[in-house]
Amino acid sequence: MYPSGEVFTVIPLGDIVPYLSTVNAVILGVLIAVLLLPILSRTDIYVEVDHRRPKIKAKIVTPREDRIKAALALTSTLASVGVVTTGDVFNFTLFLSLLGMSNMGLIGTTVGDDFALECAFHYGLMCLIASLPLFGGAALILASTGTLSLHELMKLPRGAGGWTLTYGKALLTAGVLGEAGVGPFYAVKVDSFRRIWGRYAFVIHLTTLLTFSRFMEILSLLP
Amino acid sequence: MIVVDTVLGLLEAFFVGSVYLGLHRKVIARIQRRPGPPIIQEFLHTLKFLMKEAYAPITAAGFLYWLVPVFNVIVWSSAVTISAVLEGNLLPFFALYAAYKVLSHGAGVSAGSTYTKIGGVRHAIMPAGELALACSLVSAYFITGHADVAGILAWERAHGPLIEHAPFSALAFFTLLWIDAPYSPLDPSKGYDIVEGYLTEYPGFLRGLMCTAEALKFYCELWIFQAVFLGVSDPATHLLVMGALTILLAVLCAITPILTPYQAVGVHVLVASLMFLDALIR
Amino acid sequence: MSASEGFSRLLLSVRRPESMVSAYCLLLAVIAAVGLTHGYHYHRKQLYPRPEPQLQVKSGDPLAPYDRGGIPLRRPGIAVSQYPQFEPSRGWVTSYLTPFTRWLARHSRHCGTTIVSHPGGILDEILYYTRGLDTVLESSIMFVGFVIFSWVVRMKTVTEREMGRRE
Amino acid sequence: MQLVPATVPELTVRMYHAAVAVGLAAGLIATADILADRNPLNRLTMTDAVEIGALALLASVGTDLAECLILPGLVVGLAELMATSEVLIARHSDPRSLPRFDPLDMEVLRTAPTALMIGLALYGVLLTGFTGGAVAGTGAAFYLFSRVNRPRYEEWRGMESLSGLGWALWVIGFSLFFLHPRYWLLALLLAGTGGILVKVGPKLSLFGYVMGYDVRVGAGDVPER
Repeated sequence: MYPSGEVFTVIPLGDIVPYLSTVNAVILGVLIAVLLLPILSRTDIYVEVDHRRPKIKAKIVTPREDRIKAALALTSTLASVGVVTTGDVFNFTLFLSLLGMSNMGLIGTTVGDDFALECAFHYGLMCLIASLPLFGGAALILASTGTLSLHELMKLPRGAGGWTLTYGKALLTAGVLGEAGVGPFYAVKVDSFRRIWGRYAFVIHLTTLLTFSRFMEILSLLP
Repeated sequence: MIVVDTVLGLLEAFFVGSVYLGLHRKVIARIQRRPGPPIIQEFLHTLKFLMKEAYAPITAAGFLYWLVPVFNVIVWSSAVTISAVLEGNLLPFFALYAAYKVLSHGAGVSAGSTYTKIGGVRHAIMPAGELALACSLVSAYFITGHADVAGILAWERAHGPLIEHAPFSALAFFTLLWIDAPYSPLDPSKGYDIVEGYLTEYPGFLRGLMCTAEALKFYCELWIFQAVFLGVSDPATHLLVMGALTILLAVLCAITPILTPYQAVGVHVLVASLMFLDALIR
Repeated sequence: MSASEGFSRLLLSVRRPESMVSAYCLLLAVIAAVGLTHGYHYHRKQLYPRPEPQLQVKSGDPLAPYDRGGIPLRRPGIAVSQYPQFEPSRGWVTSYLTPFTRWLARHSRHCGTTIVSHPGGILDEILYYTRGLDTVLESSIMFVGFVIFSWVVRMKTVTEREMGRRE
Repeated sequence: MQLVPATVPELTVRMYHAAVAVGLAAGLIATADILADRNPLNRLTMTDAVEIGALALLASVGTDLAECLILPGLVVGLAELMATSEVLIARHSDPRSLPRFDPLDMEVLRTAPTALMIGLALYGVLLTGFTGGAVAGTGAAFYLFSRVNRPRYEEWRGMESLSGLGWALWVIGFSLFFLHPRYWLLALLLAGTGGILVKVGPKLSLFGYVMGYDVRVGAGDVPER
C-alpha cells in the first residue's frame, strides 16, 4: 500500500515508472490550478507614490526579457510536474536539478539589476553544491538497497538499508533543501526591493514549495 | 452523507476558528491592559464583510486579484475536509499549505500597490516554517507507520499521544502554529498589516472571503496539532484543548516583540536546522 | 557588544545573499563529518552487475570491458534490468555492434573499449533505453544551462547598454 | 568466463567503504573551503571539487548502472557551472575591459584549422555516441580557438537550432523504444546520432557565441574573411 493512497495510472518507461496516486494528483491539481492565475493575469502594473503627483507606472520589461522568462517558467513548471509524478529516486534528483536551474535562470535574467545577478549567482552556487548531497544520496540509496525504483523500495521491510540508507535519506533531504528550499528566499530578495516581476516570483515559489510536498511522500516511501 | 458531514464540518470550522481568533485577540488585549473587542467580534466582522460589495483598485491585476480569495477559501476548505472531516491523508495538507503561501504572495502582488507587495513578499519569505512542518509530519509517519489521521489516532489509542514519542516534532509543529497566529513575532507581515499587509487592499466581499480562509486555517492547524500530537479524538475535549492552545499562543504572541523580517528568517532557519539535526540523529 | 546584540546580528546576517551559501555549506560539512565516522554496507544484489575489473581484459576478450554477450541481430545480450516486462527489446541494444565496430573487434584486441562510443553495448542500453528518461532530462538541463548562458552573454555581458538604447 | 555475474564481485564490496569515505572527504574539504573564503571566484571554483565528491559517491557503487548515472551527474554540474560562471562574469565585468588581440597574419593559420576540423568532425561522426561527440566537438573547438579563423557572430546563430534538432531526434528515438519496440534499431541510431548532435551542437553554438561577442566587442581589428 502506497502511503500516498491509491495509484491511478502507471507510465512504464523502461526502468523509470512514473505514477499518479491520490496525493500526487492533489499536488498536481494544486500546481496547475494555482499556476493558471499568474498566466492569465498581468501583474506588471504598480503605483508609484509621489507626494506631489501620484502616478501610475507600467513595469518596464523588454519583450526579450519577457520571452526568456516565459520559456524558463515553462521549463520550471514541466520540471515540477516531473518531480511530482516520477517514480525513481535518481530521476527525481535530475528533475530537481532542472527545476533549480530554471529558477536560477528566472532570477538571473532580470535586466538592469546587478543585485538580481548577485542573487542568481548565489542561487547557482547553492544548486552546484547541492548536487553532492542529491546525487550522493541517490547513490547511497542505490548501494544499500540495490534499486532506485520507488515501487521496489516501498516493498522492502522497514530498516532494510540500515545506516547507509538513513544517511542517504539525510543527504537527499539536504540536497532538496539546497536545490529548492532557498528558491523562495532569493526570489523574494529580488522581488521585494528591486523590480516588479511578480508573476515569475510566483512561479518560483509554487514550484519549489510543491517540491517539498512531493519529497515528503518520497521520504515516507523509503524504508 | 459525506456531503452533509463536510458542510457541517466546514461550518463548524468557520465558526470555531473565528471565535478562537477573537479569543486570541481578547487575551492579547487583556495582557496589554486593554479591554479588547468581544470574543465574537471576528466572526461578526467576517459576516459583515461577506455582505459588502467588492471592487478592485484600478491598478489591480484583475484575474489574479479576484481569484486569490476564492482559491484561498477552496484551499483551506479542502484542507479541513481532508484532515478534520474525512480524517484522511496528511500529505496533501502540506501541498495545500504551500499553495496558501504562494496565494498570499499573489494577493500582495496583484493589488498593484508597492506596499501590499512588500506585505506579500514578507509573508512568502518565511520558508522554514514549512520545513519544520515537513519534518514533523514525516517523523509522525515514521513512528506510527500511518499517513492518515484515522490511522495515527488509532495508533495513539494503543501507544499514548505522539508528543511523548516525538517531542521535537511536536515542538516544530507548534512553532508553525506560532508563526501562523495573528500578531506573531515570527511573521513580520502580521504586525504591519494595516499599512503593508497583503490584505490591505482587499475590500468588501473579497476581504470577507480572506477572513473566512484565515478562520478555517486557524481551526485546521489547531485541529491537526491536537489530533496528531495530543491524540484527542473526542469532540468536546477537542474544543477545550484547542481553546487552551489558543490561549497559550495568545500569551506567547503578546509577550514577545515582533522581529524584523531577516531576524524572523534567521529564527526560522535555526528552528529548521534543529529539526533537521534531530531527524538526522533519529 | 552584548550577547543579545550579537544574537541579533547573527540573525540579521541572513540579509546578505552569500550567507545562505555559508549556512548551507556549514550544514553539509556537519553532515559529511558525521558520515565519515560510520561504516557503510553494500547490498550484494544489484541491477546491471559487472564482472571484476580487468577480468575480461585478462581473458583476452576484444570487447572488454563492455562485453555482455549476444550476437548482433540474432540473439540478445544479458541485461539485468528492473522491469523486464516493460522492455520488450531488452538486450538487443547490448548485443548490437555497428559494422565498423565489428570489424574493429575482429581485427584488434586492444580497441574494444571504444565500444562505448558506438550505438550498442551495455551503456547505450541503459542510457538510451531502460533509463532513457534520465538522459533526455540530462540533455534538457544542458539546454537550459546553455539558454541562460547565451542570454546572459547577449543581454548583460555584451550589449545590455546597446539594447537599452535601441528599445 | 562468466560475462555477467549474479552478484557484485567481492572486490567492489570491499572497496565500497573507502570509496564513500573519499567522496565524503572531498565534500567536507570543499565545503569547508567555501565556508572559509568568501571570494565569489574561489567559491565557484571549489564547487567543482564538491562535484567531484558527488561523482565519487556515484562511482562507488561500481556497477554498469553507476557508470551510466555518472554521465547525467557530470553534465548537470557542467551546465550549472556554465550558467553560474557567466552570471558571475556579467556581474563583475565591464564590456569595455575585454581583451583586444593583435592578430598574426600567416597562411597556415587560416587553412590548417579548417582541415583539422573537417577531419576530426568526420571521425567523430563515424564513431557516433558520446566519444564521437567529444571528438567532433574538439575539432570544432580547435577551429574556433584558432583566433584568426574566427567566423562572424551572425553566421553561428543557427547552431542553436541544430542542437534543438538533435534533442528532438533523441526524444523521438526514446519514445520509439516504447511505442514500437520492433524498430529498436532505428531508435538506437536516432538516439545515437541525435546524441552526438546534442553534445556537439551546444558546444559549437557556445563557442560561436563567445567568439562572436569578443569578435564584435574586444577584437574588432581581426581581418574579416
